[in-house]
Amino acid sequence: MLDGQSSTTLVLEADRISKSFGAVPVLFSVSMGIRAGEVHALIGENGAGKSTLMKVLSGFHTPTSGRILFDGEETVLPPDGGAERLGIVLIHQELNLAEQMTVEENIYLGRELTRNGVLDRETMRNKVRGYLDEIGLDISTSARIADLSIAEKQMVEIVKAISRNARVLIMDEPTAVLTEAETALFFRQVEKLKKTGVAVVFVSHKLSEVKLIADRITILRDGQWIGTKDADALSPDAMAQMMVGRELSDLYPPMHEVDVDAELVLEVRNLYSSGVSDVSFDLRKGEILGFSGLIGAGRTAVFEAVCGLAPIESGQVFFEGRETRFASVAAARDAGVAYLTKDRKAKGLLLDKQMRPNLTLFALPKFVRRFGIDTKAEDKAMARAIRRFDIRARDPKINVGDMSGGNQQKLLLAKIIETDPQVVIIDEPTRGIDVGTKQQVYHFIAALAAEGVSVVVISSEMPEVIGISHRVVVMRDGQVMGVLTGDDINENEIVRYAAGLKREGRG
Amino acid sequence: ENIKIGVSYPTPTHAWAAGMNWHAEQAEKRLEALYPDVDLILVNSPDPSAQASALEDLVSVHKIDALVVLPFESEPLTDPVLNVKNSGARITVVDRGLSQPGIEDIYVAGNNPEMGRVSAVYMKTRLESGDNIVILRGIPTLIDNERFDAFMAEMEGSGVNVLDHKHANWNRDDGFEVMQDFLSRFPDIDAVWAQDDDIAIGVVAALKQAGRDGDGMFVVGGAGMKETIKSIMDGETLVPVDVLYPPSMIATAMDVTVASFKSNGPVAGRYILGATLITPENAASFYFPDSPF
Amino acid sequence: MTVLANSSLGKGKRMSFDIKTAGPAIALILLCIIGFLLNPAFLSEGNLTNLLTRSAFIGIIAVGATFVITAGGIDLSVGSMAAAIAGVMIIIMNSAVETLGPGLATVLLGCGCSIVLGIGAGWINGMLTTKGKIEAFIVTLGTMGIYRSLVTYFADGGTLSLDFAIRGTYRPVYYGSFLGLPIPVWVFIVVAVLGWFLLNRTAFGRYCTAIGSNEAVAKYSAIKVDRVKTMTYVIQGLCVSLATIIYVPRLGSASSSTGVLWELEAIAAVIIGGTVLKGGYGRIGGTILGALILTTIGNILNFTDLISNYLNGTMQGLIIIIAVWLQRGDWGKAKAKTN
Amino acid sequence: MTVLANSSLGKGKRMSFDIKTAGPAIALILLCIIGFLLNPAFLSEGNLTNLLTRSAFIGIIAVGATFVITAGGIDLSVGSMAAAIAGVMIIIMNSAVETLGPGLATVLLGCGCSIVLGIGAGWINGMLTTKGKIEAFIVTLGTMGIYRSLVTYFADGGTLSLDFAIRGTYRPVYYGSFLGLPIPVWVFIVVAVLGWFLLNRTAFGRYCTAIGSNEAVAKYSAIKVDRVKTMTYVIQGLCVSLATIIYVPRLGSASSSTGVLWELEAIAAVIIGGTVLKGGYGRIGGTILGALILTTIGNILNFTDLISNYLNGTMQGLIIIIAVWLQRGDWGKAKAKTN
Ligand SMILES: Nc1ncnc2c1ncn2[C@@H]1O[C@H](COP(=O)(O)OP(=O)(O)OP(=O)(O)O)[C@@H](O)[C@H]1O
Ligand SMILES: Nc1ncnc2c1ncn2[C@@H]1O[C@H](COP(=O)(O)OP(=O)(O)OP(=O)(O)O)[C@@H](O)[C@H]1O
Ligand SMILES: [Mg+2]
Ligand SMILES: [Mg+2]
Repeated sequence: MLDGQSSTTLVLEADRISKSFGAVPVLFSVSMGIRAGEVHALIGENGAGKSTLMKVLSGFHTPTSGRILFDGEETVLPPDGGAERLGIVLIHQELNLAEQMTVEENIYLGRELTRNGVLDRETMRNKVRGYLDEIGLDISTSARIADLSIAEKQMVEIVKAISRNARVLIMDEPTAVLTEAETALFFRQVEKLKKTGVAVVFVSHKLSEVKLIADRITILRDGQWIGTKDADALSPDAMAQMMVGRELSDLYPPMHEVDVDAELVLEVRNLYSSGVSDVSFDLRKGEILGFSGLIGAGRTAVFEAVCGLAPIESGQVFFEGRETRFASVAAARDAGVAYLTKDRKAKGLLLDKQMRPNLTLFALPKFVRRFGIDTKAEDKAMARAIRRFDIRARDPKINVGDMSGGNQQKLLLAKIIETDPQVVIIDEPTRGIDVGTKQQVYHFIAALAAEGVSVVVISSEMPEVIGISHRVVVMRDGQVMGVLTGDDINENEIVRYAAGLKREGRG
Repeated sequence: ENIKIGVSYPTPTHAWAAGMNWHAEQAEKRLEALYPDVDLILVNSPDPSAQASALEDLVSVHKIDALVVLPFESEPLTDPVLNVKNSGARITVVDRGLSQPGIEDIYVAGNNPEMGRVSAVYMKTRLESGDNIVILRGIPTLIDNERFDAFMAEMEGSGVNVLDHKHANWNRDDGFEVMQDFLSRFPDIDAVWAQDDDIAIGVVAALKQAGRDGDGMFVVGGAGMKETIKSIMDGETLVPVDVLYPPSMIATAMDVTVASFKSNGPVAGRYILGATLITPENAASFYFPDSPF
Repeated sequence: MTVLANSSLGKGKRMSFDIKTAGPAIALILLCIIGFLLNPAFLSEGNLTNLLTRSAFIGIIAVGATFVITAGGIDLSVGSMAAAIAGVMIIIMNSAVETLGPGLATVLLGCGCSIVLGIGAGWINGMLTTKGKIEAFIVTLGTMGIYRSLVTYFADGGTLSLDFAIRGTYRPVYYGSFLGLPIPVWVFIVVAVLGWFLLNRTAFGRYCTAIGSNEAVAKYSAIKVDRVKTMTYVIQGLCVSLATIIYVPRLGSASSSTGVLWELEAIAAVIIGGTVLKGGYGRIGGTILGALILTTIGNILNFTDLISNYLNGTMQGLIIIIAVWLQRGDWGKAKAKTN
Repeated sequence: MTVLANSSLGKGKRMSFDIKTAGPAIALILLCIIGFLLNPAFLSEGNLTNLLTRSAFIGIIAVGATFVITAGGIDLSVGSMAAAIAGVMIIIMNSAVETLGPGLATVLLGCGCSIVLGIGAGWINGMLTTKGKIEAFIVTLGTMGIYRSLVTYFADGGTLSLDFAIRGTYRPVYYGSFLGLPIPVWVFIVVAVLGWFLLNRTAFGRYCTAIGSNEAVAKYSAIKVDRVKTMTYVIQGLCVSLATIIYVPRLGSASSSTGVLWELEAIAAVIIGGTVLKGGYGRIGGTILGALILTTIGNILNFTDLISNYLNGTMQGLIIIIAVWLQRGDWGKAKAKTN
């Protein structure tokens, strides 16, 4: 049934798996076979059921019906990560690290090396050091997870998975938060594993990556199996089409030129803050300003300082012509400046709450009528947001933590936009979003700008910055390396600035 | 027609109160066997407000004809007892008087100031001017203040130095630790007023540990714990005497209250029990081996 | 095992929702039935009134504690705070009687002071935890010791008692009734309704929940985290002062034993009612039921001499555990969520 | 305002690490200096020995509490558990003296029973929280009431006293010394070292931290969460039973007032030592210092009559808050992390 593959080469196989949460069906009789030594990509829209299928295949969820075959034999996988002992390892889409513990402790959690019952810390440290070096991650083995950036955390997750000597390594959007350079390093590891006969399953919305690394591709749509194809037989466009089920028009919207005389909404002069030194730039009304750079370049830090989330050491911020320093996020919000975090799990959404309270949390004062919260207005806002951002939750009363990653991201966008900001800073706007929705988000950003809202887009995805920005600021080591306009906005230029090969003269 | 008598007192959390509880239970058995038409209801409460609640429940649920109450504290229970009286019940107050006179029909009590005074009088017979003593007090309460103030008043002008006084909360552990610290702090202590037999046990342990239990050193406790009385009978010199504060007073109060229904003479009035100094000579008559205290 | 847990969870979602709402209510009804069987007088009007009135103290304090706990904090100082406020109120009223006389003015002065003190004490707890960045447990353990020893000091180890002349004026605040319900019950009802509204229908309530659920998300959502957290302690202080205002006329006195262990009772009421101790999920209705359950247990134990008095604590402990166990299906869920 | 908090945080990263390690130690040294200034006898050998011996009870219990709290739990029952175990031990030894005589056998029997009871009681707390899915606060509040009332019941409200004949055999366990240090101090040292080793050098310790840090992560790492959590309560129970074994020979008695408030002291020692109340971060060394700090505060207050007796609680409260405030830089960080 799986394109006629003989099942003897299959390590792990899903056979007509269905899964429902309560009364809500999520997977409908999905089959998928994974061979030793292949990279098998799984793609589909947000909420298609990719993560759910991966969790079923690694024992974290039990299927409602259907069989799982391991080495050709029907198997009930042990729960809660117990399948690791069989050699099936999953990197969850949600980061799965204990924040207060160190890198070393996390990587060996649950399978510590001991000698006579005593932790063999020396060996563990050395091994972890080796893994980190191999993947090119420059962090201490005794760094606390809480002190790492998300990208570093993701790399630690990857190291953790790779170090487990898996036979089947399942990774749910491992590259969503990585830069291209980091992704390349990561892919080198994947190739190595593949050579040793490890079966790698890989979920991603970055179709070019899928094209690059995958041997075979399985496509899911709305919980249904659409097809499994050889990667050679599919172009990224064809993948997108199979995922979405329709023809996709241009990914990026047509560029609306900004009026050169448009007023300056935000001016930042010689800003110093932790991780930021001497940053200046300005933002016009209706402009989309891209911020590019490598991870840790200080882009986030700039805007956390501007929005009152981190202290400003020195420098000036002018908002609508007046010098301002937002003392709190609330002050920034009230003035019309909103910041959307890139860390949606830890800083963006209340995972144990439903969608509605999450949506209105940031803009809550707007919903207060005579001391109380106007729940009718909240309901309306919810309905509007679901329409506008195409948020798909099959059960509207679901906790946000149980929603698919992409739909969480859409909800987060909707939450920030709910305040009707004049300036909106979107940190990694399309992290974990499928192509179809990406297109919607880009069009949405363009529409915001056309309405006169100024948008800052911080993104590590170069095509995205190039595709939608009027101008691009490139940062490195907390400093602005250059500002690109017009035809200069291309990958080559950005990389040269970001890598420190080129720097604009000061003036 | 049954006579219902509520008996309310604090939950025993130390040995003296346990002794009282034992005497109350003995009296209940004895009186209920003697008078089939008398029903005694014993209730104990862990704090003043719970006791106030218990009094409300005795009235609203059990519809008592009389109340024997040992108030947790005087002030807070004055109003609640007054409410019981207003329901028509006779009131017997034990040990701690109410803060408003005239509520109780019968009053049965030990004598706290007298306890302090008797202890001081004994101290003076054993000590000379210039000798040093330390005092371990109880839980900061009115009772403790009364005992302490009377003791200090009696010691006035004797020339005996009171080095310091700390609260040991009528508790053996606190008695032990406070005494340990007194011993580290003061090289010369001639006697200890521990005020209470429980504290005294801790004090004695600390003295023995430090090896400072000789040289005529002595400890005076109080209340009349059976072990203490036994050791006085046996001629122990470290704790040579005890000052009585009898836990059986609750039984006396129950007897008198029942008598007020059964007797043909008037029984209302005040019954104040003495603070007898227990010495090897008279100890035997205060020794109840079956009581928990 | 998780397999089972998960599937039962999925299936039971609707059902467990009902159990969650009904859990404490069922426990309370069971207790009432037991009480009635032990002694029919349990359901007499007099006893029910006593029960409600008694619940008022812990209930009012527990409403405040619901806010603190929902926002991820804890306040161990409430019992001592009540004692200290009661003490100061009495001192102030006693000394005011000379100038203002034993009338309403003095009582109002006392109540005013109580409210100011309660708010102030709550504010101090709040500032020490938020600006001082000291764990709430330690801050309030410290202030618990401080208030407790202050009241002992004020009372000189004994009891502070309210002037008898004022008692006449003040008495009705505890002993009076209105439309057949005692005044404390009315105060309780008003506090509960306001608390419910504040927690469930206002932005402030949302903010408390958000902070308890995830402080970083709250911060990024433009919530003034420190200010809201401080406010929860202020509300707690205000509730304590209200409870004290109706407590003082009951016994007319304060001493070092006033309000001992009220903090544990209040927290227990909150948790029995279904609020999650780690924060992020609060239920005022449940708290009210929790307070009623605790009072009812004590009341029932006064109704029977089947059980040795010494074992009261055992019964109380068992009933509390069982009452919460009755809603454990919900607990499993609530806990899983907080992680 | 958030602004300020953050900057001190960012800059102080390296520095606050040092303060964190040294915080409780500095607080203890300051206390010792104050003690010496008030009265040089404070540093006498006798007093220091007393101090260490006294710290042993709370210290041993607090080592257990460090595990429970690190794994995200709490145990309020330890004080009552100690009292109940002491009571049962005494009853058993007193009745064994008839058959076994007042020798070593009887004492060993008593100690054996203590250990079995401690482990059993801990196991019950653990099972009720994990399998029963009842919040630890409620479970242990319940068992606290139960054990407290049981010991009152056994002692008939009074005091259980150890047979005088056995006391002679058993005495050295408290009063004896070895290499100049009292036996209880040795027990304390052994428990502390074992505890430190278990928490920091074994997989079990890491599991505790992981569970307290994020239960879901722990579960997904194939850690048997329920089993590890139950084990932390068992360790707590074992520590309580060891503390009881050295407590009983001190005064040879147990009553309902034995061990009152030890739970709060133990938790305070743990938190003062730098362990985070919400779990995920535990420090045995800090706990030991915390226990020493608490005991020293009480000791110093006995060494001076500068302060009214009534205000002991105020001083204690202030010192606890200040001691923790000394390491507040760290707290802010630790707290931010847990969210
Ligand atoms: N525990 C759960 N309870 C209820 N519904 C769930 C649960 N987990 C997932 N779902 C639902 O199942 C559907 C599929 O989710 P899943 O996470 O598998 O999507 P996905 O394909 O991984 O999407 P994305 O690309 O956005 O990550 C979604 O509608 C989601 O809300
Ligand atoms: N509060 C802080 N204290 C100390 N260092 C900080 C702080 N905030 C940020 N930094 C450091 O400043 C640098 C810039 O971080 P920032 O998160 O702003 O980078 P970024 O360009 O936004 O990266 P990303 O691609 O991950 O979004 C990093 O090296 C980071 O570790
Ligand atoms: Mg997914
Ligand atoms: Mg009877």
